[in-house]
Amino acid sequence: MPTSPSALELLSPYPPGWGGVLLSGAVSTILISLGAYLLGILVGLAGATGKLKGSRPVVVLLDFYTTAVRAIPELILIIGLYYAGTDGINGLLSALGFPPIEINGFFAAVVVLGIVQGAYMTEVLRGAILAIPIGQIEAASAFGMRPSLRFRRIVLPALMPNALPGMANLWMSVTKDSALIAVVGYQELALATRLAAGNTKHYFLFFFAAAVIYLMITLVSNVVFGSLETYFRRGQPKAA
Amino acid sequence: MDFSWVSNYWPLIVAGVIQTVLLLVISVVFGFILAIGLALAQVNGPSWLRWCAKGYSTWFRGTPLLIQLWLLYYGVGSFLPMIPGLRQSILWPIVREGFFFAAVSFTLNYAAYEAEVLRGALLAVPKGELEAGRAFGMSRWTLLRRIWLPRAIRIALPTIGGEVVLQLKATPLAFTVTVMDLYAVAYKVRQDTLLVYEPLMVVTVFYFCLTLLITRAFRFVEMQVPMRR
Amino acid sequence: EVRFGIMNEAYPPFFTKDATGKWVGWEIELMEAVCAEMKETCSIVDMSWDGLIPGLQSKKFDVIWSSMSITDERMKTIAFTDKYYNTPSKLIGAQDGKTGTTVDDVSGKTIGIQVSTIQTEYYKKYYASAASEKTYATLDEALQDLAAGRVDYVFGDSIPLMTFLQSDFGKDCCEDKGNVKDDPEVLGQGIGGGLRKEDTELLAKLNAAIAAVRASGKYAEISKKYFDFDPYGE
Amino acid sequence: MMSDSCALRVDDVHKSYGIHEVLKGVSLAAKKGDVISLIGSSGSGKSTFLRCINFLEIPDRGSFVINGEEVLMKTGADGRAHPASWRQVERIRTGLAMVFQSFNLWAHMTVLENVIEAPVHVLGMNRKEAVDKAEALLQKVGLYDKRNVYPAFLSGGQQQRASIARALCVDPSVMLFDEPTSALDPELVGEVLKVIRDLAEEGRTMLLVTHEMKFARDVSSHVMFLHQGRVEEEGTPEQIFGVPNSARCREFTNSARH
Amino acid sequence: MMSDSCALRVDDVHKSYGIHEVLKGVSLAAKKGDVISLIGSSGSGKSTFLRCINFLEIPDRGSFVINGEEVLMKTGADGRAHPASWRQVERIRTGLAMVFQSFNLWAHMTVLENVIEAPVHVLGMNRKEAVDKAEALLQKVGLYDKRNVYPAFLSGGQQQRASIARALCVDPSVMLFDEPTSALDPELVGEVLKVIRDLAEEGRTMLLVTHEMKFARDVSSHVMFLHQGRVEEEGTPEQIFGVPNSARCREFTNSARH
Ligand SMILES: Nc1ncnc2c1ncn2[C@@H]1O[C@H](COP(=O)(O)OP(=O)(O)OP(=O)(O)O)[C@@H](O)[C@H]1O
Ligand SMILES: Nc1ncnc2c1ncn2[C@@H]1O[C@H](COP(=O)(O)OP(=O)(O)OP(=O)(O)O)[C@@H](O)[C@H]1O
Ligand SMILES: [Mg+2]
Ligand SMILES: [Mg+2]
Repeated sequence: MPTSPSALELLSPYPPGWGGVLLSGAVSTILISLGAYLLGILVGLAGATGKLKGSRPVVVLLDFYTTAVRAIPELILIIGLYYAGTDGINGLLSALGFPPIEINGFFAAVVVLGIVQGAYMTEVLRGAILAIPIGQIEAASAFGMRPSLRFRRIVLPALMPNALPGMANLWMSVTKDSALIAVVGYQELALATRLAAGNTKHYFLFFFAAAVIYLMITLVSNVVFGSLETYFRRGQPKAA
Repeated sequence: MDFSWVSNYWPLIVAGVIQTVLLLVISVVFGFILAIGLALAQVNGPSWLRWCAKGYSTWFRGTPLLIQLWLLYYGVGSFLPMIPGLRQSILWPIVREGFFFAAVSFTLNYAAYEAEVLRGALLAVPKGELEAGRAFGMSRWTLLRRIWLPRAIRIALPTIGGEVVLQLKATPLAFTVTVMDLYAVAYKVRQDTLLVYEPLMVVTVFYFCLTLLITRAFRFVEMQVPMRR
Repeated sequence: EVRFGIMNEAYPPFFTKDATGKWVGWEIELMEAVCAEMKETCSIVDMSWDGLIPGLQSKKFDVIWSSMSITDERMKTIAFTDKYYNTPSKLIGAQDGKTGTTVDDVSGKTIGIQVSTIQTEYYKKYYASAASEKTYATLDEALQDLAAGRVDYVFGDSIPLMTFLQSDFGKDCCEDKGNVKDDPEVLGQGIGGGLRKEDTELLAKLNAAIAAVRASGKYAEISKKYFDFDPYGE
Repeated sequence: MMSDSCALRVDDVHKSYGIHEVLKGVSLAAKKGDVISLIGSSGSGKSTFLRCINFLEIPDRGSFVINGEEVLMKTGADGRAHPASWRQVERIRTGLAMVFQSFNLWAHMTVLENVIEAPVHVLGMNRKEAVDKAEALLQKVGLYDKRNVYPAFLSGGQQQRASIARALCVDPSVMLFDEPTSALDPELVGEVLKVIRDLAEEGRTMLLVTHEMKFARDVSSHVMFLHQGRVEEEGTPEQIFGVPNSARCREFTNSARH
Repeated sequence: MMSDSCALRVDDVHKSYGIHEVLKGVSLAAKKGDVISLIGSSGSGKSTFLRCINFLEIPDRGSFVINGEEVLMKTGADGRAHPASWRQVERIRTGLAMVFQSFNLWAHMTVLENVIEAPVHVLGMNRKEAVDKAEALLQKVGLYDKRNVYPAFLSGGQQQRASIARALCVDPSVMLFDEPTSALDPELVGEVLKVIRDLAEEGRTMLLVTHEMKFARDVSSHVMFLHQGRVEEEGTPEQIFGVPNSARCREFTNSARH
């Protein structure tokens, strides 16, 4: 047995230290999370609007979407899209005489996590819109605002304070959920940590290091969400 | 598609469903109670309490649940036998098990997320309605119980529903501390047979039913107070 | 070209990725030797365990080369090459000076086992009547629980268990209780490469190459770097 | 189709909430420069009627001509009418302005921002110009020094004045006032009276719900008394407050005098 | 310390928001059965004064005797006064009731639930009894048929009436009314007038903010005119509305008559 390397050596950013691996894993985590989160917001906005304003079939469809997508384990969605989905698309393409395409793991992860995020986001935003005093929206309509303008100028600023806590929660969980995409061979922070720990058997050190990195991400997110909330709560009197 | 394995594994599946539901119910119920305290501390507490609650929420939302579970199970868990008398007490068979640690750590984690949602909702209750309560001489507790919380929870219902479903999806982590929940059973089947989709599909059916139950329940509560839209 | 699917976790000394992102280990070297024998270019595709079977089936790679045990149950789903290693199974436990792996030795004790390994079957056949079982997702978790005193024994493959016993962590808490009595019926099939059932041609080529590597002494040469015994088993 | 002088013509408006029929066929016609007051007891459907005119409530039945333009209606599958084109409704609304009974100021904007919102973002007015105009209006309603305050920090009367300024700033040709003086002191009521008279002289049409009979009498060219979802009586202020025909109306207007 | 007949005595109340001093030393004394009207222009601090009396706003300075009980105050580190014991404040509040300018009905309860809430959950009244009492009150304000409706579906005047019923149901000995008739039609104003008179006869004390001078004159035993945070003039209704001393007060009351 060689003498055990020190913690500092193990965490050095240069091989054989594992610091670089962890950091690049963290970058992947952030990128995938960001992509999925933004996609989730878009899907969520559409979903919430549809649920509140849509016709009966639209509402039923969206209900099914939010129930089903949240119920199905992400793993099955991601495997389904990446493997079965690619097979299907390529089957179709070859039938039409096109060359097969390769779905990028990153892309697949972002799309799947984004769709899942969208289902949760739909409910968060629906609740936030319902919490807006109806009169404020009516006033906007009464002045002849088109729905898009009304949304941008009145509904969005008014829903944000109500939605931000839930949205912050979703961001926190997507940064952890992105660990799932190891299944398509993408090495994000959680996998990088397991690899480093399994390789060196210094479980505690690396899990601790990962916790610190996740915490850093969270602290930065806290600042961002905190200042967003302060900004959007302008004009509200202090709670009791 | 090959479902012949179901005949061999169904007792395990049933046991798994029970474990999953138990974990969910325990963590949601106790987590919610804890969350109320945490949210109030942040909205209304003295500044030291506010910072404690903020720190709690940062730690429990900021680190992966898996790591929290490990710290509890291997960290705190290895100190438990040193508590005098605990080993002999009737609690020991419960406290020793992975299930106990999973339930505790899920509860703590769920509380952090839920507290954040509740904090926002408490702030969203129109100030005038709280003032009305105070003006009638309601004590803090009565105001909270009768006006503030019921109003806040109604505002947050859709988001809370989402958090409960998220909590359902977090239960598989219990397997890392040897709790054979529904997902772990599926994992075992996959390992045994190398069938990928079939066991996951069975899990999905159960998760779907549970999710449907959760969303329906929340929808029902939401419908109790009609809204002008 | 033959693409090998490897699980993207660390399983030293068989396979692991080092900090530069390079795959290393006994199984990797064996794979290279087999490739050389087949005169094929080889590449590695890494996947999480959950992705291995779907990856194989959707042709993201051709062979699972990831210390996968051969069982009859699994053979219903995929095809296996001949075994390329088979190490004995053993019990380890807390340091109490008592050794032995008979039913009497484990009577009334709790044994930690990784989920659906061949040891599970062995346990069922020999120990289930006297001992109780705890199932773990990974061997590492079982080992940590052994150190924490939550289980009395861990039952698993001898190589990772020996690695554990030699580590700082394992040295202090635990000791070897001995290899279990062999039973080829449940333990004997060993580790093989997994293939799609229809790839019979590749299967034949791989089997020939494995045999050739073993015959040529290359197998022993690689093994010497990692082990002080022959991992091929009986 | 409509004579130019007819700014507003509403026919046979019906509106129910569930089984509760609030409006049972209310009609109204107003020329440019008319000030029509709607009076009636609480819950008689005054606000609902006003809200039907700019389609905040969708009437079950009725026809609407606003600013000489007929609102196209179609009948839905459920037998109820809907505007055929929301685009048209939105366009028509830009020529209407409303002062809400509960003010409905936008909570995330200061008073000034509230007032310039519609001119800038709906009418596309230049921002600087809008600010000048808004400040002049706020001056007029005595709220200039509160222009940078958020609505939550205003007194009731101040909120109501902000809401009036907001409505005036879009230069609407038809104005819908829902109890615009309910929270104002007598001096300010006098001010608002003056403002409304000026607007009428400029040829704007006003529809006014009010509970202050003196105010209604002073300001309006025409008064309508709503009772249980119907127009029980209408006419000039002199007639309604002097010699109403209907017993119910007489009772109502008398009680103000008691 | 206080004679029993002194239901309410407030001395030298000061209140600032930031640098904006809203109340600059307002005092008031009321005997049992007094009806005191507060009049004054919008933004003069009437609501703030009312809210200081039940400590919804914490006054910067001032002393309060309510129902013969002195509210203990202590001065905080920032030089501002605070009630020494919130317990005491809560107890005193149970003898007060308030009708808010913006009603503030609890949105998650029906009208009936709103009305019985405080009797049942603060005063510990038997639920059945509270329902009976509430129904009688709702009958009186003409809201009986809306008792199971949520506030969002009520008209402005209906909300105001619900809010009045809610305040009456706790049998308060001192009532604070913030413009309780602003959304009511003249007939209902007459009803409220009657209710207030009855209450006064029962020996309850009432503090009433209003913009309706006729109402103030008819109902009150004493009128206070607030101007820029000070009591500019006070006296009997006859004096204030007949021969006020201060020019400002004359101007104000005159404008109501014009
Ligand atoms: N929470 C607050 N923060 C800052 N300023 C406030 C706040 N509440 C009220 N004010 C200001 O204090 C002044 C008095 O307000 P108040 O509500 O007491 O007026 P009021 O006499 O009731 O007027 P009205 O008749 O319009 O209701 C106003 O200028 C108002 O803008
Ligand atoms: N969204 C709604 N759903 C159901 N009923 C409603 C709704 N809005 C109003 N109503 C009912 O319709 C009737 C008329 O309401 P409306 O607001 O038009 O009265 P109003 O004449 O303006 O009264 P007020 O003078 O009190 O403001 C009332 O009985 C009210 O309860
Ligand atoms: Mg109305
Ligand atoms: Mg006021």
